[in-house]
Amino acid sequence: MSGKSVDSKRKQDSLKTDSWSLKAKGLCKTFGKIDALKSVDFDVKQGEVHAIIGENGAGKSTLLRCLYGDIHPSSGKILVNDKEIKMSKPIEAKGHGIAMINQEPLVFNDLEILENIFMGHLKQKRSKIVDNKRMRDEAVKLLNDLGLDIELKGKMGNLALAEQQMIEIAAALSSDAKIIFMDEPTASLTPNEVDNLFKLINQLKSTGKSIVYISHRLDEIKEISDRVTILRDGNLVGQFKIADISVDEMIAYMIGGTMDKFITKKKVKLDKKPYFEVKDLSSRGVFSDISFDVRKGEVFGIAGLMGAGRTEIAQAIFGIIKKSKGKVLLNGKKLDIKSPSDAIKNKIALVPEDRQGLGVFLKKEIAFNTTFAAPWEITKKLNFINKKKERDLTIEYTNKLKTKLADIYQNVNDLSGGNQQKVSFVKWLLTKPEVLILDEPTRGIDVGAKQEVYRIINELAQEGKCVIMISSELVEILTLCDRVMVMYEGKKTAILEKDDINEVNVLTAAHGFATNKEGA
Amino acid sequence: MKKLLVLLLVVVLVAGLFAGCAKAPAADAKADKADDATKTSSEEGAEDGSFTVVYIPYNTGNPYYDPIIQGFKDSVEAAGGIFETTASDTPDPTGQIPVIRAQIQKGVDVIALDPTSIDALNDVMDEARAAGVRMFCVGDDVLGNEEHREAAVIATEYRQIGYDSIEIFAESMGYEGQLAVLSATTDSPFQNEQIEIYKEVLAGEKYSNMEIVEVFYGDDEPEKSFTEAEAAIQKYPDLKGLMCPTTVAYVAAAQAVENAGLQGQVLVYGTAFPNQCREFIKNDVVTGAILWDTYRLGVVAGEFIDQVLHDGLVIAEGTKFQTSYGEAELIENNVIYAGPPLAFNKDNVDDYDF
Amino acid sequence: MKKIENKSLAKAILKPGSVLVLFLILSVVSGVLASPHFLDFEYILAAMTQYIELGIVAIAFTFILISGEIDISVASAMTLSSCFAAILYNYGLPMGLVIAVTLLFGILLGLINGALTTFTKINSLIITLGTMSLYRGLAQILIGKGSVGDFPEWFVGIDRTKVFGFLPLSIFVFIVLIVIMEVILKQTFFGRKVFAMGTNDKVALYSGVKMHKNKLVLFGILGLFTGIAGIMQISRYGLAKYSLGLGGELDVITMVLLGGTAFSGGRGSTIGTALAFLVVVLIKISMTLINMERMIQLMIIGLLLVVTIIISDRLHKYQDLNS
Amino acid sequence: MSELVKQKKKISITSVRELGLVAIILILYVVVGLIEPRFFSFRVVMSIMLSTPILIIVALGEMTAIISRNVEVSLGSIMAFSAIIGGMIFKSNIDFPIVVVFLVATVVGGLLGLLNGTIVTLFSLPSVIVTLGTMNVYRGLMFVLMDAKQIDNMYIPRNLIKLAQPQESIIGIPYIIIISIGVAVLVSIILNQTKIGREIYAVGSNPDAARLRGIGVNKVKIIVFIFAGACSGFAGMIYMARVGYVNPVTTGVGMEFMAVAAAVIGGTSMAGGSGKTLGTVLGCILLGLMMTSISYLGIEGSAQKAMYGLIIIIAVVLEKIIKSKLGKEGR
Repeated sequence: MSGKSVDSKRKQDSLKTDSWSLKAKGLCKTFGKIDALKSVDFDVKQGEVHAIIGENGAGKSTLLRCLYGDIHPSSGKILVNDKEIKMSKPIEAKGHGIAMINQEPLVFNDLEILENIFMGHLKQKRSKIVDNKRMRDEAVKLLNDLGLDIELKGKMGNLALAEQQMIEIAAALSSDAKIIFMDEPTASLTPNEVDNLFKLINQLKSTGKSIVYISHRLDEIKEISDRVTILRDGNLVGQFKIADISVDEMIAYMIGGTMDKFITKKKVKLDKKPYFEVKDLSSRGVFSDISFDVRKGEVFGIAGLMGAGRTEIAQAIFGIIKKSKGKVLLNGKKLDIKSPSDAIKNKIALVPEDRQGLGVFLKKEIAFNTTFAAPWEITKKLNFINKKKERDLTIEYTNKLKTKLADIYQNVNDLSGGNQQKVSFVKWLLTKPEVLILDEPTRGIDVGAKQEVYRIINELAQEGKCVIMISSELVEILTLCDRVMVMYEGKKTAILEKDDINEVNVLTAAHGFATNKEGA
Repeated sequence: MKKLLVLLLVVVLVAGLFAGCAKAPAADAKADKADDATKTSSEEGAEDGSFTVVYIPYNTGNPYYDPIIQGFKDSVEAAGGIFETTASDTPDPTGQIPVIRAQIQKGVDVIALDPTSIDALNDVMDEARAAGVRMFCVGDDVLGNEEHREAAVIATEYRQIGYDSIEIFAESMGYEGQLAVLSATTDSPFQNEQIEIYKEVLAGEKYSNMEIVEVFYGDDEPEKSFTEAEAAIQKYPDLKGLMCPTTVAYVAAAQAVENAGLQGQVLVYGTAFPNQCREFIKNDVVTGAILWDTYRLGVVAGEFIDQVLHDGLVIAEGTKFQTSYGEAELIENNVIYAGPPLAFNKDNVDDYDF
Repeated sequence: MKKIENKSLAKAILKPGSVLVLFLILSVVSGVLASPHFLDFEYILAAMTQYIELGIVAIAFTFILISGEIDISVASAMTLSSCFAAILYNYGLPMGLVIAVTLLFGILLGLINGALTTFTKINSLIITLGTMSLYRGLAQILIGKGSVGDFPEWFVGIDRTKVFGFLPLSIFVFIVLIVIMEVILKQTFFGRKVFAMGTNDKVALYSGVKMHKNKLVLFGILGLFTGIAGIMQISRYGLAKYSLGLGGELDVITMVLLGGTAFSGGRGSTIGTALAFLVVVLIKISMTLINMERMIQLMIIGLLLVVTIIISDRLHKYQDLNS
Repeated sequence: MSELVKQKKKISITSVRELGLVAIILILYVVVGLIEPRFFSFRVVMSIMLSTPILIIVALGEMTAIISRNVEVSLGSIMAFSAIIGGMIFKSNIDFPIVVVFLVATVVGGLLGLLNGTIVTLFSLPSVIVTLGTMNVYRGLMFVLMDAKQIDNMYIPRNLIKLAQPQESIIGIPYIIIISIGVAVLVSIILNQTKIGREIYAVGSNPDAARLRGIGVNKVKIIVFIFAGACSGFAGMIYMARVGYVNPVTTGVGMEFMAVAAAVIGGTSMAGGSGKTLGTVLGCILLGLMMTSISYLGIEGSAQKAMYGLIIIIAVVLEKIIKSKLGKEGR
C-alpha cells in the first residue's frame, strides 16, 4: 500500500520537474602522457536517450566518469541547467540527480540484495532506524518493472552477473536519479533481458528521465536512442539525430574513414597441416568443448561479445585458469601446461588484453620489462644478470618494433599507450614464441599505433608464427584473419573460413544464432 | 598542500625527538660534572664529594621501587652526590644490559643494580668494575655469583618474612583450615623460598590442622593473578586462607575475595604496600600485610655507598657502620640487611604512605 | 629557522634516499646534543651489537616487503629458534650440530608462514599475526619462564669477539649478509622477480614467474635469517629466554620502511635498510645514554615509524608524478 | 532457482558458525567439568562471565574496524589510556560522579581513535602499521602522564568496583555483565539497523562500489576508528571496576590481539564486509572460558599464547575454506 503511494509520488515529482539539462563544454582529460579526451562538448536534454559510441579507448567511459565526478577533467566545464558545477566525488553527482551503471557491475557481495539496491541512499524512519519495510516495498515495485523476481533477502554474491547488472539498474532508479549513465549495460545480458531493459528505458523516458547510453552494439543504439555522439581517440567526431545516420556511417565515423584505408592483410601461404591444436577444451562454468587449430603463418581470430569466454580460453591455454577437460597440442605433441612458465617453455606467448594491469610493469624500466619474460637470454651462471646483453637485446627489439622511447631505462608509464603496447609485444617476442595469443591487441591505443600493431601482426604471420587474435573490433577481425572462431556464452557458435568472414555472419554467430556455415 | 603536511610531520618528529631528549641536558649536565671530576682524578675522584650513583631497578612503572628510589635519592643527595635512576620496560637482562652499558659509558661512579637474573649479568658487571665503576646490588642479590659485585644491600632477611608471615596468618586462621598460595611465576626465587618456608613451618605440631592445598601462579600479571585467585576460591569451597608472597597477587586475591563477597570466610595475607592494602584492611577483606621498609632500604643503601666512597669503609664480613636507623653490619658474602620485616594491620597501616 | 629547514627538506623531497641521510644526520646530531659520551666509536659499535639481531632479520624482511608480503612474526620466530637451540643443546647435541639444526628449524618456521599465505591466499599480515603469538607461545612452552644457559665457551660472546681487532664479529656477519643480499637483490634475476612480484603480481604471473615457489623461497630465506639471528641472540646473552626480543617486529618494520622500502612493495634496497638500522640504533643509543624512560623510547620509535611511512608514501607518489 | 538453493546453503552455513561456537563452548565446559567436577558450579560460570565483559566491549570495537577492512592494534593502549585518565580524575577527587568519568573515558578513547583514523585516511596508509605505531605512542604518552606510577586500589571508588561484584547485582547478575550485554545490543543495532552501520559493511565489502554509490568512504572509516576507540575507552572503566587498579605498563597489553582473535573466531571476515555481534560475543566467551579452564586445570599458562595464535590461524583458514566452498571469493 504505502509502497505504491510512495512510488507514484516519486513519479509525479520527476514529472513535475521542469525541463533541465546537463551540458559539458570543452572537456579534456589526460592520463600521464595519454590524451583520453580532447575538448569534447556533450549535452543531454530531459527525457531523451543519448548514445555515445566509439572504438575501445575512444574516451567514452572517460567522458562518463568526468560527468559523474569520478575523475576530474583536466580542463573544460560541466553545467547543470546552464549553471557550472564542480564535482570532486561521485556523491556530488548524485546530488545533481546523476546515477551511473558500470560496465562490470560494482556490487557488495556480502550484503543483501535489498541493501545493494538502496546502498548510498538508504531510507530511514524518523528514529534514524533503517526502514526495511518501505525499501522492500519500493524494491518489489522496481523489480516488477524490470521483470525480475529475485529473493531480496539473498546475498548479492550469489547472483549471476546479469542479475547483478539488473540490480545495479534498479539501484540507480531507486535513487530518484534524473539522468542515468549506462556503460555497456547489455554486455552481459541475454536477448530476453535486453528487451526488458529497453522496455524499462522507454518507460523512464516517458517519466521525463534521461539516459546516456554507451554500447558497441550499433543495432541497439539505432533501436533505443534519440541522438548519438561519436568519439574517436578522444575527439568528438560527430553528433547526430539517430534518424539521420546509418549503422555503416556510424562505423565509418568510429574508425575514421572506411576500413581498408588503413588495414591491409599481407598474403601468407599456409602449410596444409595444423601446427597448434586445441581439442574440446573446457573450463567449468566459463566455456566448454572448444576445439580449433592454427597453421603456421595463419592469423586465427576469435570473435564474440564481452563475456563470451574468449579471454578465458587464452588464459586456459596459457595455464592461468584451470582446464576441466580437453588438451592442447603443438606440432602434434600434447602439451602439459599448468602455469604460464610451462607455456613459455613450450614457445607459447600471451599478450593480454589489460595492458596496464597484466601486460607490463608500468613503474619499471623498459629494459626490465622487455627482458623479464625471457630470463635465459640475459642471465649468466648463478643467474647473475648480464647488463650489456640486456641493453643490446632491448635496443635491438624495441627498434625492430619502432618503439618511440627516450631511453631504455625510463619507466614504461612514461610511454604513450601505443608504445606501452609495443613494449608488451617486445617482451613476448623476446621469448621466441611459435604461438602468439593476442588479446584485444589494439585496445585503447591511437590509430597510428594500431597500424603499427597490424604491421607487426602481419610480420609475425610472415615469419611463420601461429597468431591467435582475440578482438571485439570487427574491422580487425574482418580484415586481418584467415579464419575466425565466433563464440557465444562460452560455446563455439561458428568457425568462419576466409570467404565467409563478414559482419553479418560474425554478429549473428556472436549473438548465439547459427550461421549457414556452422562449425565448418 | 600534502607536501606541506609532510614537512610539518618531519618537524613534529624532530620536535618529538628533542622533546624526548629535553630531560637530558638537565640530568646529564650534572652527570658530566661528576664525570669530569672522575676523569681529572679517577682514583681519589670522590674527594670533592660530588659523585654520581645510578640505581637500575627491575623495570619501570613498578610502584614497588618508588619508596626505595625516594630513600636512596634522599640519602645520596644528603651526602652531596647526584642520584639517577633508569630501567628498561621488561624485567629481564635484554633490557638491563644496554642500560648498564650506557652508565659505564657515561663513567658514573656507582651502579646500584637490582639484578633481573642471577647469572646473565656477570659479564656486564665485570665490565663495569673493570671500567672503575663501583658495582653494588640493591634490593636483590646475585646468589652464587657474589664475586661479580662488591656488596649487596637487601631490605631484610627474606627468610624471616616467610617465618613471620606464616605465623601471623596461621594465628588469624586459628591454626586450622585449608590454605592456598598465589605466587608469581614458577621460577621466581624469592616466592619459591617463601613457599618452602611455609611448608617447613606448617610441618610443625602446632599447625597439624592446616594444609597447603595448591600453589597457583599469576605471573605477576594483574588479570591473570585475578583469574587464578578466583579459580582458587571456587576450586576449594572450604578454602580458609590465600597466602600471596607477591604484591600483585595480594591485590588480585583481596579483590577477588571482596568481589565474591567472602570477606571473613577466605582470609588473605602476604606482601603488599600500605597503600595497596589500606582499603582492604579498612573493609575487613584482609587482616593485614607484611613487607619491609622499602624507604629504609633506599636510605641504608645510600648511606652505605657514601661511607664506602668517602669514609674508607672496608667491604668485608663483620664490618659495622652507622645508619640513620642505627647500626648495620656486613655479614657473609658482604650482604647487608637494611632492617626487620614490617607488618601492617588496622592499627599501624595509616602510619605509612607508600 | 623553520623556513631554512623547510627549504632544505623541500630539496630532499626530490629523492627518497636523501630523507634517509637526513634522518641519519638528525640522529647523530640529536645524539651529540643529548650526551657528550655519544661520540665514541668503540661504544657505538658495542651498543650496536645489542640490536644487531633485529638488523639481520630486517635484511631478509626487506625482501619480503619488496615482494609485496609481510611477516610480523619475525621477532617471535627468532626467539623460538633460540629457545629451540637451547633445548637441543641441553639434550646433549654438539653445539655445531645444534646450530645447523636450528637454521633448518628457522627455515621451517618461515616456510610455515609462506605455505599458509600462498596456498590459502590469506593476507600474510593476518597469518603472521597468528604465528607471531603462536611462535612466542611455543618458545614459552619449550623454555618455561626461566632461562636456559651453560653454552660452550667458544660459542658465547659473538658480540665481544673482534675481527680486525676492532669490529665485533656480529657486526661483521651483519655487513657480510648485507653485501650478499644486496648483490642478490640488484644483480641476479631472482632479485628482479622479487621486485616484479611486488610491483604487479599479475604481470609477474603472466610473465612466467612461479609465484608460489618464489614466495615460499622468500619466506624460507627470512626464516633462515631469523634462525641466524636466534643463534646470535643466545651467543650474545649466553642464555635463551622466551621473552627476549619481545616487540622486536616493530623495530624491524621501522628499519625497513625507514630504509625506503615501499610498504606496498616493488621498491626498496637492503643498503637502505642497513642505513635505517644505523639511524634507529643511534637514536636508541642516545636515548639510553640520557636515561630516557624506556616507554618514551618506544613512543619515539613508534612516532618515527608513523612519520616515516607517511613521508615515504608521499615521496613515492611524488616521484611517480614527476617521472 | 539455483540462486535460491545457493542462498539456503549460505544462510545455513553462516548460522552454523554461531551454533558451532555454542556447541564448542558447551563441549569445552563439560569436558573441563568432567576432569574437574568442581567446575560445575554457579560461581565458576559467574567468574567465566565476569572475565569477558572487558574483552567483549573491546572486541566489538575491533570487529567494527575489521568489517570496514581495517585492523586496529592500538585498542589495548587506548583502553589503558582512558582508564588512566579516569583513574587520575578519581585520584584527584574520589567522589567524582562515576557516570561522568565513564563519559570522559569514552570520549578520550574516541579522540585517540579519531587520531588513528585521521592518519589512516588522510595519507591512505595501511591501518595496521599506523596503529602499530600509535600503540606505542599512546603507551609512552600515558607513561609520561603518570610519571611511571600506577593508580592504586585505594583511589578507586568502591561504587565503581561494586559494578563487578556478584553480591551487588540485579537478579544475581553483576552490573558489568549487564552493561556489556547492553553495549553488545547497542552495537548490533547500530551496525544492522542504522544507515551508517550498513555503510560500514558496504565500505568493507567493496570500497570502490561504495565510493561510486556516493558514500563518503573516508568519513565512514574515521567514524569506525572513533567508534572502536570509544568502545575501548569505555572498556577501560570496566577494567578499573574489575581489576581494581591501573598500571601504565601492564594494563591492556595484548588486549587488541585477544580482540582480533575473538572477532575472527566469531566469524568476522578479514576481507571485510561481514561480521556479526553475536559471533564476536560468543568468541569472547570461548576465550574467557579457555582462560578460566586453563587456570582451573592448573595448565601451564604459557600454553595460552600459543593457543590464541593457533585459534586465529585455524579460524581464518576455515573462513577461507567455507567461502571457497561457496564458490564466492571474498575480494
